[in-house]
Amino acid sequence: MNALRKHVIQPIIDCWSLLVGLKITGKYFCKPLITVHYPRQVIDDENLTTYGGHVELIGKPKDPAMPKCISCMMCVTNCPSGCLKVVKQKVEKPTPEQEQAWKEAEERGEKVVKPKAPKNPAKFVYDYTLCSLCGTCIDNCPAKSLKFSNNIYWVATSRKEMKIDLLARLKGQATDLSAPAPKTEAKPAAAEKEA
Amino acid sequence: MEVMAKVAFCVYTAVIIGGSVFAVASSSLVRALVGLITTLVGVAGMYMLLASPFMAFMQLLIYVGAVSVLIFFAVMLTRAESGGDEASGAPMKTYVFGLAATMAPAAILGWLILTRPVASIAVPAEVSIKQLGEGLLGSYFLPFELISVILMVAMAGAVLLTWEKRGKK
Amino acid sequence: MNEFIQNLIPVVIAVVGSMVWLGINALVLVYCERKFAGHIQRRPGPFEVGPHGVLQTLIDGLKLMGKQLLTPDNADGFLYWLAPILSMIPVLLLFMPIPYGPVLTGMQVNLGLLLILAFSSFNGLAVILAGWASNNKWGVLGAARAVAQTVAYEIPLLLTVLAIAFMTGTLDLTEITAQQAGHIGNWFIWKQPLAFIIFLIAMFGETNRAPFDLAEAESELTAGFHTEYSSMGFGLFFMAEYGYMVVICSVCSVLFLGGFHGPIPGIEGWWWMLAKTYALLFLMIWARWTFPRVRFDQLLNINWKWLLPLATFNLLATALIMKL
Amino acid sequence: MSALTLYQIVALILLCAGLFGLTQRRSLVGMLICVELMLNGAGLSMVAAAQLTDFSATLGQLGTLFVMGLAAAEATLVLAIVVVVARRFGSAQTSDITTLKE
Repeated sequence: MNALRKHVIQPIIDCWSLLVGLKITGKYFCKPLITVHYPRQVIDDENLTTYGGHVELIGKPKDPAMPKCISCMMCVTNCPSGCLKVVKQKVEKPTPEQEQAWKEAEERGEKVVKPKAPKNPAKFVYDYTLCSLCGTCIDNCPAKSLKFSNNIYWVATSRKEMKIDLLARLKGQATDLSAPAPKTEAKPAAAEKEA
Repeated sequence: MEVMAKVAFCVYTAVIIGGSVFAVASSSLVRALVGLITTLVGVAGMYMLLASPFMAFMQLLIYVGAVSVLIFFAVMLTRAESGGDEASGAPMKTYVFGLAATMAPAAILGWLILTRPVASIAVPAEVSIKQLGEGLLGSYFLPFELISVILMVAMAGAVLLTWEKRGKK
Repeated sequence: MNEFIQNLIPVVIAVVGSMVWLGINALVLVYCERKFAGHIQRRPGPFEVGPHGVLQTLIDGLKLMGKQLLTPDNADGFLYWLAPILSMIPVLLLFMPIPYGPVLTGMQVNLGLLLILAFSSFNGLAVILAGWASNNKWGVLGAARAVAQTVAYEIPLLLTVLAIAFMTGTLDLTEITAQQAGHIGNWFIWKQPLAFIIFLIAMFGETNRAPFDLAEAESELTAGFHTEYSSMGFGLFFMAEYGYMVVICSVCSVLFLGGFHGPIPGIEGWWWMLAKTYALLFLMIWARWTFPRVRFDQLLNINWKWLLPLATFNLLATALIMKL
Repeated sequence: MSALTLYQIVALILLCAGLFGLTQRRSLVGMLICVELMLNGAGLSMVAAAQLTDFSATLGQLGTLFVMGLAAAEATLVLAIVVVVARRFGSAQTSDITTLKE
């Protein structure tokens, strides 16, 4: 009985699964297309958010031109391909008058508050030619200052352009935000006219 | 029609002779096999010319579809080199003896064919498949069954010869 | 002589016609296949050349012709170039005995079915030669697979055809079509459902189509037997593959689906034949884009353990019923 | 020269080619190919003789069909033997298949 089930009934059930497979592909055949035909159509913004492009910085909510980054170097240490380069800001050299004032204060026995270096990075350079888009930097960022960009139309024509200064980019984005010009909308419209 | 038949006969003869020369003389076994297939196609054409298309199609079906593929299998299984297994020429002795062994029956049979022609008809007889089938199941029933038995035995023998227990090296 | 020429004219017309028919079919089918595959995966498929990409295959063909004919080093040049020709030429002959319409028959051959079976065995041979001659390990592996596969799948195909021949008492495709005249109930698919299914499965094996395309299996053997072929060498194999598909689907629709007879009496014509053939072709394409490729031992197991016994059983049952 | 004679001569050529090849070939598969040539000669001769004389044409065709069946059986067996020989001796050359004399 078991042999019968294994060698006769099971294959027949398996044959049925072939028909199920055909049904599934047939159903998909009838459904509308989901790929977008680029020059004539573009992806709507909602779907763009899921696109993972190169890494970019996130600005502070109050000051979009200033990254949340605290220059902790976690991203640099964790990056497997070594494509990130962060330079911390240095403490400003105190002027002689200030030094004088601190000394006097110390002599008086007061506590001196020396100015610390600002936390945000002086330089944040990202080499896209090396990046494998693994997202480790994003996961490890304690300040949640990194994310994948979602501009699918980004192109570069030389290796030099692939080395992106993320700080400058963030600044540019901030100014774009203040003066909104929907670039992505204009481009396809022009393409449509051409086609 | 007569002329066309003669032309066709000449073409088929050329195909057969070319193919058999290729099959006998080429150093690579796969090429020899292609020569054999050419010959088979030529013989099938001859069958067509003899008004027996059934034989022609069976020739193609059995020889091209099965036998030559089997021979190819044998070539592959024996790991024949594509450069040719028979690249080095045979010694002179073999060549002479072979020629002698070929010429003797050729001379006798040729002499017989040329000097004792059988009374023949010009137009080949037509045999329908129905007649063939009746022949197979009527007067020639025994050989028909024997052929099936032989095929069966050959198949069993082939399986038995190459049988190896699983897991045994 | 005059009479001979008069006899020759229809044959020449049929040969030229089948060449044209083969070319058109290859173009249309490649386009359909790519579109079909695209839509199953919910993408548009070829779209750029011509409206909805209809000219894509034409352009691809031109591109193929413009490419260089390469012969690999140490390949057997003669066999290497013989193989694609050998796979192409029989296809033209195969279209001859198929009745596409009441008048649209290339040549009414008494043994039409046998002719098709005999000449389609050249395809397997061409595949084997191609794989062997290209002096490439993928090619040889593809050839070795093709050897076992073509020998195996021809047997159930022959046995199912034989069952139909038992019922009709003829091997003439025109006669077989005539016996299915009238309404849809006379089609042999109702009398021979098992044979139809076996034929359908063996069809994939015979034409080397996915899920049984083990001879070219691109994920394991790059392209199997035609790895080394460039330009029209590859093009001929491609055309021949689609040619054999069309032939075998036509034969299937003649044997089981009533040929050029419509489902209701009175309407018959080449369009029915065309519709049935293309329905079967679409089934083949559909199956290709649905099922994963089987493993080689599975392929042979399906044939020797299922198709062959079932076909034999079907043949015996047919003989028994015909006698009773 | 009658048509039958011509066919017989072609069949004789096939036979001779096969025979000569059989003596020259030094691999088993090559010999098998030559045997097939000879069998084809025999088949052609039989069909021609049956079709072009007053004798029973059916018998000739059936005989050739039997020869074809035998050829298929023979090819299967030879294939099996060649495989066994190749496995045991490591080659399918006739010169290698010797166990009695060195």
